[in-house]
Amino acid sequence: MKVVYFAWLRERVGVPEEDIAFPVEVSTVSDALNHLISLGENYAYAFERPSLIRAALDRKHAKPEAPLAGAREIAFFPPMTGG
Amino acid sequence: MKVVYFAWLRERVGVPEEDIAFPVEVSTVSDALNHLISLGENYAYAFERPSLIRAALDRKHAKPEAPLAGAREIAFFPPMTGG
Amino acid sequence: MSIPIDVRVQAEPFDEAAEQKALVTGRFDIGAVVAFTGYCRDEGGRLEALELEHYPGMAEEEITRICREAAERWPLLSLRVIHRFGKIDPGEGIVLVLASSAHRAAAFAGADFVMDFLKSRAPFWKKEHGRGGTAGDWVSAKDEDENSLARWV
Amino acid sequence: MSIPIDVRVQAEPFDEAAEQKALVTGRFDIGAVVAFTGYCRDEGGRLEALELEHYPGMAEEEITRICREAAERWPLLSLRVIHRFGKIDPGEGIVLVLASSAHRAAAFAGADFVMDFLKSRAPFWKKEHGRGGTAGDWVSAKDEDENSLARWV
Repeated sequence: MKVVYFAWLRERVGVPEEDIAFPVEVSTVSDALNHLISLGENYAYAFERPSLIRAALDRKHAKPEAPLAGAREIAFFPPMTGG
Repeated sequence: MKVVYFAWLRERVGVPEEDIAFPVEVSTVSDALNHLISLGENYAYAFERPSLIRAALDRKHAKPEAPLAGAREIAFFPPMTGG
Repeated sequence: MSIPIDVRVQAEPFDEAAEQKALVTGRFDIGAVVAFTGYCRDEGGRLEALELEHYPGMAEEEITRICREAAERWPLLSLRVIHRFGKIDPGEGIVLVLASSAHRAAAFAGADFVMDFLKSRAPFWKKEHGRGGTAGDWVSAKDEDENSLARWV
Repeated sequence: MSIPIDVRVQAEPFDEAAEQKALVTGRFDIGAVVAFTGYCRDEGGRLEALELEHYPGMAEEEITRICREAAERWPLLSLRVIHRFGKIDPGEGIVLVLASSAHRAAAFAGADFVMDFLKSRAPFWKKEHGRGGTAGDWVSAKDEDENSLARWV
């Protein structure tokens, strides 16, 4: 699955995007986030405050409990500050 | 005292402005309006629905009970429709 | 606090872009500008033009009073209002209100407030000219404009 | 009813005047346009520039969804939004929202609503660049932006 990061989350993870093969038991946005944290210190640092993390599935805002099934791209980013 | 009229009130009275020497007992905006009504049919027609008449004293909105004392110009007009 | 308040009542068309540019050029504290433009509609093809009568002197003074009131209520950085009089064709601008602030909420509220009060308090009157030279009727004031003022008390 | 919704995400500066002209030219049913422009402030001289990162694709789609929602809530005639990304200097425009309607209330509400949701829902992130090349910090989201959304429920 394609995983993309933005803003300080991207800086902390160290790459703007990557392909990750999530284990079969990873079925929700929240599961994906927890799996990423297990991948290394840069991920643990990036996701250290889950309340500040927002996510999107295939370019639509997604809640932590949203299922990954069928999605091709998951994005993680901080609260938005546009406008 | 200078009296000015606007919009359909001006059209009904027949002049845009005039000088009127109000009797001494005319002391408020409401008194002035009633005095004008007594001056002729064009005035009676113009002021036939007092609830639709607005007034200003020296270019400031004035209520019916506002005293004329000290004012140099009184204006009568319909509800405003600018903007 | 006193902010720049610029009020003009004129027969000529106005240039929204030039007015907004004049408002913001050289200022780096303005974060938000709300520009309201009121246009002359043709009412489904029925109207040839609007004619606006105004009370010279009082029109400028009353709009300025409304702007001062807005500046007291919200942290605005500047206000600019242009209101036209005379004959105005469908598609042409009638009124322009510009409100600037550091943040968007005050700019929206300031422009909205000024337009609401301007509609019911500024001495302008609209007469309709129908297609084919039919005699014009004076536009009646709308209850909803008066009711709209109740939002601000 | 489907209305024209035009959303653009671009690095280039925008021209408010040209955008508003494009919105109203040839239309005689539009009585009101509210134009919101968000500018880059220098924060009292502290800022050299803002840098805006965005999520390509989702940015346009999310703003379009917000516009469609606004068009369902109010009798709007058209909506146009331009949001810039990349480096933006103090005094330059960051975002432009144009809402048109027959009457002013819908135009104000539509532009206000779109800006509110855009602030908290459109995938853009601001980084500050300080004077003298100091390393930039990411701007934190404001609670007041989230709270502002509560006005619309």
